[in-house]
Amino acid sequence: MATAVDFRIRWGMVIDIDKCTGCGVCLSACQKENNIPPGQDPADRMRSLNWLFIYDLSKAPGGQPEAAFLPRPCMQCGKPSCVSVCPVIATDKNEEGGIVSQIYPRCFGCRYCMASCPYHARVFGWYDPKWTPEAKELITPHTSCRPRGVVEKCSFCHHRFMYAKDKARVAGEDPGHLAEDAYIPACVEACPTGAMHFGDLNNPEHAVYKLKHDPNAFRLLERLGTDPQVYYISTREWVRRLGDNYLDGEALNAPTHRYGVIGHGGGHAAAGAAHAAPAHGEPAHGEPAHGEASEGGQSGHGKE
Amino acid sequence: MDTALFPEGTERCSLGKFLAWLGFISLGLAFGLYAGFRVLITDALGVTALNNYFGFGLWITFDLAVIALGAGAFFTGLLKYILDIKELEKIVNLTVIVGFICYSGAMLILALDVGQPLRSWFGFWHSNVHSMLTEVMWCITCYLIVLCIEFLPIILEQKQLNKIPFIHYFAHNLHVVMPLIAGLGAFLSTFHQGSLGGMYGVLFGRPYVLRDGFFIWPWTFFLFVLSAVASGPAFSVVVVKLMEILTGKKLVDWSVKSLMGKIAGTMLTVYTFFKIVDTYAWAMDILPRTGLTFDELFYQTIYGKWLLWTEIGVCGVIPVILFMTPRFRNTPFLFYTAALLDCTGIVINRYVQTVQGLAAPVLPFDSWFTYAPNWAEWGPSIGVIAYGFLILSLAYRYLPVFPQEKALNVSQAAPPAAPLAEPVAPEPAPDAA
Amino acid sequence: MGLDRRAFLTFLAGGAVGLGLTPIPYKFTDDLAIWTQNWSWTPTVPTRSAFFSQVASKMDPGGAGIRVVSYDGRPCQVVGNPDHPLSRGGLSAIAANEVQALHDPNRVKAPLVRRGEKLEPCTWSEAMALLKEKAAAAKDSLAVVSGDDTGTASEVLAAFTAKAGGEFFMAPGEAASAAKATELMGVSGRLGYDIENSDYVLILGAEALESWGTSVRNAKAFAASHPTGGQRTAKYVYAGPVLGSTATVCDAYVQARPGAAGVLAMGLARCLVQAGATAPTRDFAEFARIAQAEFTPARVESETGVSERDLRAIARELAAARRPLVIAGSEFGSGAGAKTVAAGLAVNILLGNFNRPGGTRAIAEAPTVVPGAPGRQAMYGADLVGYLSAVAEGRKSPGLLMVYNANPAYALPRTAAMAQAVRKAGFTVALSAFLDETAQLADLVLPAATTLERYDDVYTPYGAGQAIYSLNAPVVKNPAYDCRHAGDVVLALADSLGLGLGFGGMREVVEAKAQAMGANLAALKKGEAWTAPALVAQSGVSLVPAAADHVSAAKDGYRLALAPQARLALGSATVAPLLGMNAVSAAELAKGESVVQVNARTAAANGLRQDAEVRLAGPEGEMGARVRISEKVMTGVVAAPLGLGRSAFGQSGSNAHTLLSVADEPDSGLSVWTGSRVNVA
Amino acid sequence: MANKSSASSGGALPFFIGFIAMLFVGWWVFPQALFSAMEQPIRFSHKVHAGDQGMACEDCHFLNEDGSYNGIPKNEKCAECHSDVMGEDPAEKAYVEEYVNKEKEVPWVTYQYQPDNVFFSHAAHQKQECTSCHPDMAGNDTPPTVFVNKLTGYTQLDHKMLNDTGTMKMYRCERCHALNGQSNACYVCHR
Repeated sequence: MATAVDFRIRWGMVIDIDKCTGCGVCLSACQKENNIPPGQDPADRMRSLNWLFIYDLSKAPGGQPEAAFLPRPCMQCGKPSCVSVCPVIATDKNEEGGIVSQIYPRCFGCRYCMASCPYHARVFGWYDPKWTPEAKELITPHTSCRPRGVVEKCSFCHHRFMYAKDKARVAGEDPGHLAEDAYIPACVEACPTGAMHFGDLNNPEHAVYKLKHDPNAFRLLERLGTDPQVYYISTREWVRRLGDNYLDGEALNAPTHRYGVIGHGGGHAAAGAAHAAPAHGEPAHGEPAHGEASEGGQSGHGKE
Repeated sequence: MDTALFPEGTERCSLGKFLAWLGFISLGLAFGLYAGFRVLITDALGVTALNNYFGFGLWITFDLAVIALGAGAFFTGLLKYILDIKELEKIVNLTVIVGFICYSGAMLILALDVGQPLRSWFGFWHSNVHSMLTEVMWCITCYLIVLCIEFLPIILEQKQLNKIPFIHYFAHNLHVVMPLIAGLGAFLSTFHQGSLGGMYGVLFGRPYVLRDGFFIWPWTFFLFVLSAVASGPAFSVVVVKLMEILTGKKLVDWSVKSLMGKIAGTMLTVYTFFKIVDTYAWAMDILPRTGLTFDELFYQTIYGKWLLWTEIGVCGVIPVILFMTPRFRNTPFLFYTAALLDCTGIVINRYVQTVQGLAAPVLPFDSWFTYAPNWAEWGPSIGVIAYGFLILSLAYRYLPVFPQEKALNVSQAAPPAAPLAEPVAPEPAPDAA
Repeated sequence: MGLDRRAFLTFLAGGAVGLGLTPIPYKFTDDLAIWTQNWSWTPTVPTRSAFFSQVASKMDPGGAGIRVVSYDGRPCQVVGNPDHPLSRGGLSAIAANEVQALHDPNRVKAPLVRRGEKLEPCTWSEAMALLKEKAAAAKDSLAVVSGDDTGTASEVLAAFTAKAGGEFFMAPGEAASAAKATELMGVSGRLGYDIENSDYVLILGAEALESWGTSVRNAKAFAASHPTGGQRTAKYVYAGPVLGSTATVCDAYVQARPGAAGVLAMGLARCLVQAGATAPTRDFAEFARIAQAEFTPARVESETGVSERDLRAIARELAAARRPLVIAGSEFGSGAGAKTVAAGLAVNILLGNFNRPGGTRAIAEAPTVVPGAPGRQAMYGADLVGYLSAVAEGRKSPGLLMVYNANPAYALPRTAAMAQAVRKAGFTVALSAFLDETAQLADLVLPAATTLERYDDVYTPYGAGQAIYSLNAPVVKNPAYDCRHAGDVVLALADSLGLGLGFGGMREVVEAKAQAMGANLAALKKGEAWTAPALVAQSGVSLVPAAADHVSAAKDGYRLALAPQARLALGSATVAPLLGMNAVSAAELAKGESVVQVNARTAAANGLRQDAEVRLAGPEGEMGARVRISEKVMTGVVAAPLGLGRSAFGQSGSNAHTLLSVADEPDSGLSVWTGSRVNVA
Repeated sequence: MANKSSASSGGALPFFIGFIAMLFVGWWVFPQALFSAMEQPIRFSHKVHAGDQGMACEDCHFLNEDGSYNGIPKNEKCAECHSDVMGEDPAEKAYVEEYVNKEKEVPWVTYQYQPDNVFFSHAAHQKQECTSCHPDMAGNDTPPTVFVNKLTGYTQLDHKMLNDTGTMKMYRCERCHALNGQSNACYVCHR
């Protein structure tokens, strides 16, 4: 089925979870950039049209409380589970750069791709978008507006990739070799805490190339074999451990501590490790699933 | 009043009574149409209980279930025309009609389920050959056409129509080529039943439904085919029984039913065996590979283990025993119980594959969410069931569906040699059609 | 031959065959297919020719510099401005909304005058005439409120008030607290924090990376000191009741009760003094004595929940750091009184970082340009909450109450009383761009221009580390609606009353300001920020006020400490989130109800269950909410989001301000509402 | 059937009539109904500008620094010369009075309308001849009528059913890309 294509350029993101305050500016920037109409109930992630979602992680109870925010764009998987299932080739991964495309006029809304994506990166137009006269005044040129009934997802603001290539062409440069900051998605650009980094994962001159080799770098659900182009970094083991499902006793690469509880040396990472492993047993702590989706919202909990 | 239209030598209830019955049915149809209008025109899919987590819900479950249950059509056809099991001609008409209802009904539901129905033909025009869904779309559509062709002679043999020479010969010729058609149908069905299973088996992002690593991938392909042929015949028998209760007539003799039961039982035996193997392999190989444990894939009562045990045990092993033990099989109560359990099991299977598969969190920091369909989804489902009753009622009243009906319902004076009727005492009084 | 049935059928047959030879079936099918792919009712996007204009966000409390992108002449996007010292390319959730403000459905589209229960549209001339009449009648029985901490518009309003002999109030906030604190301690200039150059930042209460001060710039400083995948160059430590936005990313987190920042700072001061720290101030000895006697670790632990061990550890790390910096404030940006900031400043002085790199600074005030305008400390002199309470209770009765860029009826404690005051005042005028809770109660609503529609300026928002001045020119050719800048309205009013302030409009005012400051006007108009490193030398600083009279709003009989959570994504005291709150989380809003968080222990102790619907009751008011159990919250504390339940904006959730109770801070005369307590049942 | 119709003389005629009638409807009425003809708001003469005034195409139709294409110039550009009426051409007068003086942009009708989901990069096609996609305007004095498809909004220069003038359909883009060894990936042209 899905076969990984080798691209010379692989646009990728490295998100430093330890620097995300969950302020939500990335969401606002994304919404304007991609003409996402204001949703129904913004807290209802089950129906929201946001392309980016910020998960709210807490370490399993016990010990020094710890938390983290995990922004989740589309993973632009190297081996996407969504592409092979689309019956009409409305989504594909065939452009240099490795961004998984989503073509709205082609999509007929079967939602098979949503069922296939373990990251819940894809959202669906459940309602007719509310384009009031006021809202229309604020439509930006970058992304075509979608009707109801089609699947949407983060595109790494790939139109900015097009813009960057055009700019290079006009300047007489090679659009195939863009400078590191020539192409940056809206969310990365807006992030005030510098938690998000973007560039070509194949290009040693780009920061993300080094960052993805950081000992604390990991990807979500790697063992499913989706080969995401989004990396995360956290110095805290309990966070890294939440990046994938682990059986009892399965180990992680050793963490390097940056964090420390006041004066007591060690650091809450150490405490974290103690509490995070073993990461198994019952499903998520103190987070009963909810009758209505709307209650789901940002939730999630370290397992213990 | 419309007596002239009745099949040769049969009695039907009064037109008034029949119209009353149709009126009752149309209530269901109206509900379905209203919900359909809300979904297609005014409110979009937001009116349903579906959401970004549960992109598939009652409707997909319903489609998969009826398509599996409708498998009686192709499988019976296969056995009758290809393997030439004469007995089955006494029920094959019904299986065709049931199949037609199931598939056309599924199509209607799908038209609501997709976000942009007017673009659904892209599936044929811009097919993605890698997608299991593409195969499903092609096969189901083609097979529906086949079913229409199989349905056609039954209609053409209607007493009055059949008087027209052209139609008479045409119908006859259709019968001649029917084995070919049946073969084609069998081929198409096998494939899309399999592809439907494949749709889930290939989802490597969803450990709950993922089925890889076996010599062919995904092996849900075979499980779905088997479960379909195991439940299809059983369902046909259930439908016959239901019609017999409603009409107060004997429509198919016991030996045929019993034979169908035997066929279903055999298939169910094979299926249940593989399903158990499958579950074991899933829990012991696939889950550990994805870092999950068996326990983590179940949640509280709504997605609890009891579903699995019911599916495999109560609705798998038990009907197998009931079907395969002649003494039980020839006890009508146990026989029908087995048939019902068989069908229920398949419905549960399609439900958990669809809904629980999506409910199970894959991201470690995500949590379980639950889904309950709302009126907007029940409406069309009920509407399609009503539509099924409508077709069956009309077919029963005006078409020669049951070749045995005349023989089975002669005055009890001269009991036939072989025990045609079920070895049970009085049938309930006629009530509806 | 007549058209018999067969003939007709053959006619149709012919037509059918002919149809097959026409383009109709093929072309029509093709076009239908295209039609279904480009629904005509889906809006189309503008062309890509982008035009950038640079302004400083007036809605963002931190005055972040932004670039407004216009397409086809329509401003419809905001991006960061890498050259602006207060944003460095970053955005805040509010700054990102500046363009949305232009076309927000809640904007006041024309002047509104109250006729009976309803507000009805009228013309500007009618409105101005009415305003003049009321102002003339009110004479000195005039009260003016401004919520603009950074703009010269406040200077204009203050000058007018002074000339008319009325009372002027700045809306409460960290800037007000700081102004009062510096006044008490005899510090001249406004307080700034050189976060960029600090190597150890201790944050007490204040959500420094989310909603406190120059939040975007603070975040950028944090980002610079915490290179991803590299070694951090500064340690950030947060002490507060909730593991919130700031605490989550800080290098260390210490649980401390709500509103305890001041006492905690004094506890640290005591440790530092014991460790030999001194300060070159006349009353150091007295300060040391009070600290020694009153802020014992025992008291600190009982009032803040911070153990002596942690307290001493922090003090050690502070003393050991090369350029330590302490930031103390309210967890939600208001109500801390003067003592919290003062105590924080005292610790900084003990650390010897005052007016040093990486430390706290005294930044020169901008020269006043409007004749008769009071100085900054005078502007911040009076306490709004106290005054409005008096109005509500009938002890005071202004003939005319003017409110600009503030929303007392929503964003202040004793909310019900504040709303009551707005109603009771002889005649209330709201100078507001949006029909907010206060405007809805006003007798006259004058549509104010939004950032992109007016001349305005931003001078050194509270928290900035240096003097920074930005000047905004209108970005849009014509305002979206018939609105005017409040400053222009007041200037016109002053003229009409013969109290001329000597300026024809805000444009002249801000240009005069720029000149007075010696800034390059041309550069300013391009949107470049003017900065000055100069610091104000101090003499006669006194520490004692920082030690004396720490009060809390806590009232007896209420079990849980309330920790309101301020996130810019949910708006500020003056701005409602305009993009449909797309960044609200399920930890704040669920099923249309506010979510309050408690940890498992608190929940058990108070019999609260996950998702249970509860009522929070404070001395001043109640609100309903859903319970969320989270270990992010300190034991004995309930965290509630601010910014929800803006009835005027039709938002769901409840307004947590209603839960806040008030205490008086003796020597500052400010009202304090941090540390409020509630019961949850 | 065949032998029947030939048997009755009346058979062939109605068939023929129906046949002809439908051909007429299909080839004459249908195109009229499907398209609405639109004229440019101002009679802009490329002949005058490019020919008589010797202006180069690039003077007005150029690529911006940011890589975007400026397309049809705005008043800002035109007013460089036409700040007020220069000649005695009524069209120019109308333009200056209606648009320049009123600071209103001219609502030109595009001959090459493309739907929003298409991202066409002129920068990437610099080496191509403009006329391989656009009608050759250089010589024309009166801008041609635009025919807008009422159903799709697509534009073209004539009533033709197979449109090779205005809005370009995807197969044409793809064909050219294929012939020139360019990628046909979705995100090369869609957004």
